[in-house]
Amino acid sequence: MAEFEPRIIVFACNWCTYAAADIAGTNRIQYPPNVRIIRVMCSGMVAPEHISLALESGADGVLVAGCHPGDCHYISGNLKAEERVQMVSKVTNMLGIEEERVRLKWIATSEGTIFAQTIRDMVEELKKLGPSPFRESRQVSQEKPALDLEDILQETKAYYCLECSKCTSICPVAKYDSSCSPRSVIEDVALGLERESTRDKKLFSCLGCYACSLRCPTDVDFPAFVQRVRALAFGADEHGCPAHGGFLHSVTRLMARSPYKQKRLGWLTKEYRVSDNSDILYFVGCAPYFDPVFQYLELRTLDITEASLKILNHLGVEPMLLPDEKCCGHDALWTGDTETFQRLAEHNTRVIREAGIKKIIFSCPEGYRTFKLDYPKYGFKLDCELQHISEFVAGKMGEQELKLKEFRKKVTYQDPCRLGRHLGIYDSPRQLLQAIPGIELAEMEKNREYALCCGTSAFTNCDLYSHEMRVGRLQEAKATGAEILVTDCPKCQIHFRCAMNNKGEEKGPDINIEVMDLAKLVADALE
Amino acid sequence: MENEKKVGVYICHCGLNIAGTVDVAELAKYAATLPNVVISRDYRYMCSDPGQDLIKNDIKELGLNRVVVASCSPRMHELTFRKACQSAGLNPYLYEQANIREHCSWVHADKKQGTKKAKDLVRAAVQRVCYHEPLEVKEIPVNPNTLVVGGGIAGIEAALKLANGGHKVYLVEKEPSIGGHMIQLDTTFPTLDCSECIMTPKMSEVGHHPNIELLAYSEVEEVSGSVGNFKVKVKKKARYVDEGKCIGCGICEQKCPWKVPSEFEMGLGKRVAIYIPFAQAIPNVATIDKDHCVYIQSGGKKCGACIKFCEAGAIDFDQTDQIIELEVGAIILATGYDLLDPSQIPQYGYGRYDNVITALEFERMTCAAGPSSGKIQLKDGRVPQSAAIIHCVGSRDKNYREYCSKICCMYALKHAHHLREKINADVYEMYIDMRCTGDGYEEFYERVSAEGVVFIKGKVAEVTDRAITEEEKGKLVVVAEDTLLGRLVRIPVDMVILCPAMIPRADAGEVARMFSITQKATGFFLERHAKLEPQVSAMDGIFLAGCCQCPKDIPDSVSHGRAAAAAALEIIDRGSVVTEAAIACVDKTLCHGCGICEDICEFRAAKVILKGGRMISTVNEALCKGCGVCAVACPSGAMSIKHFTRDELSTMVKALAPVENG
Amino acid sequence: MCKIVKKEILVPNTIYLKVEAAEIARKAKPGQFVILRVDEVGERFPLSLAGWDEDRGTLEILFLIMGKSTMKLSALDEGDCIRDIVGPLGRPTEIESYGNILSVCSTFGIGPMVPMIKALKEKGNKVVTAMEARDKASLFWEDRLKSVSDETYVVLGDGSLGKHRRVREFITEYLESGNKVDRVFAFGRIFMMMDCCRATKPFDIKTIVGLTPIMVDGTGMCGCCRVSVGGETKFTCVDGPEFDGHLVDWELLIKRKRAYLREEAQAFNLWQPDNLRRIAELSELPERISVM
Amino acid sequence: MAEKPKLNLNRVPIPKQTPEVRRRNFNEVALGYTDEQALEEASRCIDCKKAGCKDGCPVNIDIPEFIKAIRAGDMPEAARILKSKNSLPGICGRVCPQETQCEMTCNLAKKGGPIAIGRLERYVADWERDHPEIAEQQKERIRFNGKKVAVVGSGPAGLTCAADLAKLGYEVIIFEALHVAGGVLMYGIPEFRLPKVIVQSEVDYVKSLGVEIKLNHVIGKIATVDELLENGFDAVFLSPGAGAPVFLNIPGENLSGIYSANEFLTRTNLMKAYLFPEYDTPIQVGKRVAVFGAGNVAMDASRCALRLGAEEVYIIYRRSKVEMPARLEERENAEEEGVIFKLLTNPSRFLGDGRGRVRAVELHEMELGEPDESGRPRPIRKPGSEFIMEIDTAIPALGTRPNPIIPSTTKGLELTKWGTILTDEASGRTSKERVWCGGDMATGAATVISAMGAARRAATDIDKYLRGSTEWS
Repeated sequence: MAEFEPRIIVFACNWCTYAAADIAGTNRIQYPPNVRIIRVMCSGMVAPEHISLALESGADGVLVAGCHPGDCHYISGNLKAEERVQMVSKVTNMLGIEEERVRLKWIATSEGTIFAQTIRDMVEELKKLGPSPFRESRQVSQEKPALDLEDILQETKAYYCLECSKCTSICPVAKYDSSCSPRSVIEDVALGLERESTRDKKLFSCLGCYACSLRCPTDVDFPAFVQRVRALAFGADEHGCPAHGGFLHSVTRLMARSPYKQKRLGWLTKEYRVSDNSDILYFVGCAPYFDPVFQYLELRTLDITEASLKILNHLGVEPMLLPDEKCCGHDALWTGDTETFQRLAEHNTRVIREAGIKKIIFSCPEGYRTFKLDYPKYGFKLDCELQHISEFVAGKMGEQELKLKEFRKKVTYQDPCRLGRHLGIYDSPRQLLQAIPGIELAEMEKNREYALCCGTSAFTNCDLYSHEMRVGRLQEAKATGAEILVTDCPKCQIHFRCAMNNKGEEKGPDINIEVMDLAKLVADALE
Repeated sequence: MENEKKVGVYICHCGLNIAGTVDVAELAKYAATLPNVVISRDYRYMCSDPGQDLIKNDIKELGLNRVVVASCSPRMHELTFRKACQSAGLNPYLYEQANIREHCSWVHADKKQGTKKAKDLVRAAVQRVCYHEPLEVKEIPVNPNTLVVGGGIAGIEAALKLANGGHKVYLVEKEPSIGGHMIQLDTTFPTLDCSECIMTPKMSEVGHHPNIELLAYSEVEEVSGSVGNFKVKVKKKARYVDEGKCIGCGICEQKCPWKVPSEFEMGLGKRVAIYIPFAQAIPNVATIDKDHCVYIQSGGKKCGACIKFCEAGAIDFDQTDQIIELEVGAIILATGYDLLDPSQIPQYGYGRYDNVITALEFERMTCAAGPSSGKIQLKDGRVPQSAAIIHCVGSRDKNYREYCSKICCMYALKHAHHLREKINADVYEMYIDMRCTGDGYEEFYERVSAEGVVFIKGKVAEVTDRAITEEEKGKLVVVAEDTLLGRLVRIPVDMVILCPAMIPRADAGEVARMFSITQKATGFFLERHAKLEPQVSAMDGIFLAGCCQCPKDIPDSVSHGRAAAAAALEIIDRGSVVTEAAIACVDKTLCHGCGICEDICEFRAAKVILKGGRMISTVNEALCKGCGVCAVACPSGAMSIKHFTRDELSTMVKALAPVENG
Repeated sequence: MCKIVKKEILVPNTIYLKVEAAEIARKAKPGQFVILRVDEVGERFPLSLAGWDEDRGTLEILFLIMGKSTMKLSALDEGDCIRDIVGPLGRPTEIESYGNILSVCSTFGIGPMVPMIKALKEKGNKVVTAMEARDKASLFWEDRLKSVSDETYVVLGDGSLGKHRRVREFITEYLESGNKVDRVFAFGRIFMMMDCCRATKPFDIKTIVGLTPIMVDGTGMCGCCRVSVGGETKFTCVDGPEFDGHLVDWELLIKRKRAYLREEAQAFNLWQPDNLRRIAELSELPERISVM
Repeated sequence: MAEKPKLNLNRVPIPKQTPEVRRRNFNEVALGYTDEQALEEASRCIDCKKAGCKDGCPVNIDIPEFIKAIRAGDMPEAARILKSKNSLPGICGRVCPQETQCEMTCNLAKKGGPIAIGRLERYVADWERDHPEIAEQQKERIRFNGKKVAVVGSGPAGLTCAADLAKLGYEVIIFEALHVAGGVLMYGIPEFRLPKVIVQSEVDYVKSLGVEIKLNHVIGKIATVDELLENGFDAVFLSPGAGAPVFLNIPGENLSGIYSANEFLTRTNLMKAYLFPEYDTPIQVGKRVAVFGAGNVAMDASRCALRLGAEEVYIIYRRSKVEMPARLEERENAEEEGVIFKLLTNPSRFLGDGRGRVRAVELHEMELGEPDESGRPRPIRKPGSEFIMEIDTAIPALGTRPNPIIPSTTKGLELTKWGTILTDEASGRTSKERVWCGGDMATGAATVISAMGAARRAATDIDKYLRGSTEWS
């Protein structure tokens, strides 16, 4: 058997490292042929998703190389690159990927020998590590998904669309983007404009918020329709406009295919009591992965996780945490990446079954929804009771007293689509809120099943309109006079914070309001 | 179909340079099998004329709309092949080069491996070239006028070079006269020429030059626009003297009763409230210092002597500050430096002891035209018997400035020479290292050493008047460690001359902001490249001259000034500036106007503006360099870099990362 | 002013009305429609005639609640009056002796189909009817169609009745199994008619479809209802509403029908809050959250 | 006797809303004379012996007399004189092209300052509307003569004919296809040019003469002309208007956002789309609107588009300014309001946005050649002059064709080659016995007052025929 030859992707800055590689060539300095250089104008041009994509595509190692600090042709692009590689490394390390596989190095033009040596060293080290497991598990399936448009029309009842546009009248996206209409999407598919339909960026604008189903007279399951058509689009390599460059989606795909043991519980301290024998699982979700990515928003979604654990501990529950649970697959499913979704679902159901879990508690509505509705639909059955943390706590409140401090604040509550319209849970979060003495709950104009989505879903097509939607919702929240906007979806929080981070709002309406997760609010109030 | 991609692939043998390690025939055959490739050829030297003709003919005859050449580094021949494409009517940006020489044939010996890698590189290039979009290089006409800010030697040189080249120059000087620090100097090292003698002809040339519009006693208030087309607002401060009428006769100075310390004389002499700063001032007109003019301060009730005696009738108390708007194509900043105030370093006693003075004060003292008519004297009028010159006052000092101020060693030697020559005083040079690196500098050091100056290598710990020996009584004692001898020395002297650090102008930060340029950690203005482009700021069209970039001696300042002028001439004479084609652009439907791009852009090219009722990012095409830092930071993907879009880079990654079949 | 004498909610979202309009009833023919205006500020919109009674001077219409206007209409009760009804408009169906007829209908297309089948039968045609519904709950007038047709087939989308889920599957199989059909009439939702045409096309059977574009005056004056049939522009109100389905440019029809999406949504939203409860009752919105 | 007034050639200007204000509202542009202004204008009349004005009026109003009455301050009398010949003075005062009729033949016109007869007519009509009690007093008692006449269409011709016949004692029933009476006065002419309350008050006047108007009756559908004649009507007067739109017949014309002028004006005026969503009928007007054609309808459409929020409205016309058929005043009003005229330009195709909406139009330049059969120079396409103009709404306003519903359902009605009903100009008789025709259906698209003139002549002839004074030869 031939010796393993690692493949290395080098992102080389045009002015230093690429030139250094040229010098290595001019001087005939030999190095192993394992490297493939991609020329970029500046290392600051290398996005996190390019690095993760290289890993996903089977590269054994990635090197981002640029000018020495102070030498950047663009003043500080190399320093930006450094920050980004550090961020990616945090994530890949959490995924369990060896840190040798993602590197950053400054190589100046004259340093042809250093370039060659760097490559030699890297090849040696990677040889020791062995091939990247993503070489094998790389997604190569180009085969068309089994469902075709006609089936989708029938399955989701979209065929029975009456073209009445009631969906459009309630669709929050259509409200802000007048060129958007669920009905039109269906019509284009029905007309057989397959190519246009799957390429239509509007297809990726749907939030899957299920507002349309409130009004649809023929029960068309539009979000499901969109989900399926997106799967077709995904097969045709159409992804809409993924936010954050698609890095989060890429990480999900890596996670789905990864045989590595994750290092995802690094945040867990002794403060929180967990048990390996419990038959109650607390599903941590993506929070550990979100935090490095959303650092720029000064946001820590792990606060939610910790708060939930604190509440559970307070109620005498010491849940099990699975060190190797994976993403629920929600975003993969909703962006059409069915394969990734199925891999994740298979993994999660297997490890949960093996752990003998009887009950799973979620603090993320997306995970809850996906486990509850999508897993069974795709044939991943779990014999567990599933509960949102608010349901669990509300259920306990009858038997057990929650000792809560007074918290004299006026708050309003954002119903996350996944928890509200998808699962019909409106009461338990409110019960929980009102259990805190002193809390005054002021409802927004649109609440419960009519609640407005936070504006973005599955980190795709985060555009001008989704921003306006967020602004609109925040204004509604402000209009209640509340000091805090409470939600129980980490993504709602991310999206709201992002909207408030906008410089653009300086001249716009005042939308600044404290956004807080329900669990955090309750945990803080615990005595 | 308009959108159909037709790619031509050309494999260069580069003699045996490539063909020796890469099987070019097989590579060409392989390339022909790739999607969208309509023709694939190999040729001995693609960069030769016949090689280029292959491409041109195929574009015309086969209707190619994309071209890939696999040859040497694009840093070598990208431009060659782009031009070839262009001459055949294809947009030059629809071209991609695969580097199979420097990155393949030259660094790998195994032909099989080399061929395999070359295939990958060609495949990636073919896939990527399909994503290329035609780009246009925009030419923006350049306003041929230049603004020079600062009328010291660097600014004067720059202005003169440009003006002599036949271009209009606006020279803005904040003081009433140009001349800067150099006109304050007595002599210049190492030649000991008289500074005034070499400076005044230049100043006068500026004053009379038909192409130079001198705006003295003026300050830049606002700068907008970009290279080729800056708009500058200059505030011309009220002199209360009509520059057109004043003949510089100086009668007003004689009649004005209100005396204040002269800035030009470093406070060693006095001037009156209406003054011409020094005899050779350009423009040679009086200026009224409104803070000290009693007429102004009393609201016109008192004094008014100057009005009475001015025969030219030039006094005009109704003058107000004027804003002058200029349009220029290039800007040269020659704002100079300040000296560190040595009173910040209390142990040296400046400000406490009368006879601790700065080197610049000493310059005025030795100058024949100075307040003491060139007499070196102590405060009480005595002639000093001995003097210590302390180097590195605040320079090379972690507590103050880490850098070396470059010129102090040399002027300290000059001062030592004058002390020896004029009054035969004992001179002690207290230095850390002697740095005499210029032309004739070391020789000057030798000469001064030979004149009996005592050199003590050691950093001065303290200057004190507390005598511990009789000998020290009535003297200033310089306490230092002589590091060569390794012992503490106490040197009693009559006079201590401090060589303070050269520091950025107090308003350097403000100026940097106004001109959208950057400062270094030291506070001096940042050049684009320390070695290759020391006269160019990060902002296109704004150049640096003289000590605003870093400490310099006169010859360096002069060269720097001329270099800046040459850089400005390059733009002016070309008549237009070409914008980068591969720059950032904003997808309007995706942009939220979050402003992350604006914060991250070093070139201030991205800006969030209010447009159609919403905040949206825009890219100033003249400023953007296409580095892509903003595109990566953009959360929604609204920002992208042409020619290096996410799709293009992802395509490359997807083409190169997988190892196909082992 | 035309008085509503009978109102029935056939299935959720589908309303049947009988109104007094003696003059129209006297002249109405199969395939024709009327234009209504519900109130003083209402828009003019067409509805097919589902029947008429010359003696009693009444018209029958059935309609789906689609947008604001139909919702307003659905809010009227027996005894209330519709502001304006004008008709009968459009060319009547060409009723001739064709032989074997396959009539295909769904939802609001069931209405005009009933008088048409009757007329076709009177001319001696054999009429086989296929009706399509999403599920059992949205099935209506099965009996009526049965009573006028020679044979009636019901195709249910949930597959609960027979093996077919779409009428297209039924037609294909019906034709493939050798049944002779001389002409097909298809009335109903656009998707259904398109589907139907796709099914009959390979067999080259002339398929007449009833189009329902947006109209204003209904008398050929404004040209709003123009459709493209066989490459020619036609006005549905005077040249139609029935055309050869194989020649209809469906894409244009659909795209023209959604010209006022934004306005429809706006009007609906403005009108809807006050009437939300009532509409919910009328269309019996099921408790159906998130079942997919 | 008062001193003979000096010749005053300065017409009293009519107060108007300023262009900046009116281009964004649907209120009437011209505000009408005040009492003083009317008196002043009326006083300019030199009361000449040979009153040319009277001859210029298609309905022969006794113009000198009604002006004299205004001067005398006897408004009821002025109103009576007007109404005796013209049942729709409020309308005619606003929309008649007086400059080519009565005012052209006014003797002062030769000197350049004809009496503003139209404005005075409008003034009197408005006065009367404000004083309904006067009309009540003046109402003539009509004795029915037992004969029944059907009038098809309630536009200016139909209303005039009905009123004239009713005054003569006939039982008249008007059949109107739309849900309001008034025809083009309601659906075509915009509110800001002719307020709908004025139309309705004049319709009410006609009704007050005993005329019955049956709305929502499409003749040819609900009943044919033959059925009318069979079912008790002694005569039928056809005035259904010329209602079918003419399109450009160029590719892309069926894209959404392209309205016939008829549809555009109907939605706006009849259905009050400018009050959407208060009124249910929507209309979509983009930022850039192109109106094709340069007649009065094109002016109305372009000005409506401005009022509906368009930022730029273009009139695209293939000939030059001289050949434009629109009334001068309307053209000026449009120009004042900011409509941009793109002359010597013609479209060749519309381009869509891929989602079925119009995105742009391809235009080409024209030059004028030899005169064609209409006497106007023939526009010729300049080769290679194509260019694309971005638009989001297009309105072809190229006139109308006769609506075929009546001809196709009536036996024995002869048509002209243009599809209009062959009609004797003097009597209004058609080729079918007991059937008269007038207005656009007889002449092709023309003015309100010419239709009224034809209707008046037909009414006279109907009366003559039904009284048996003439035969149907």
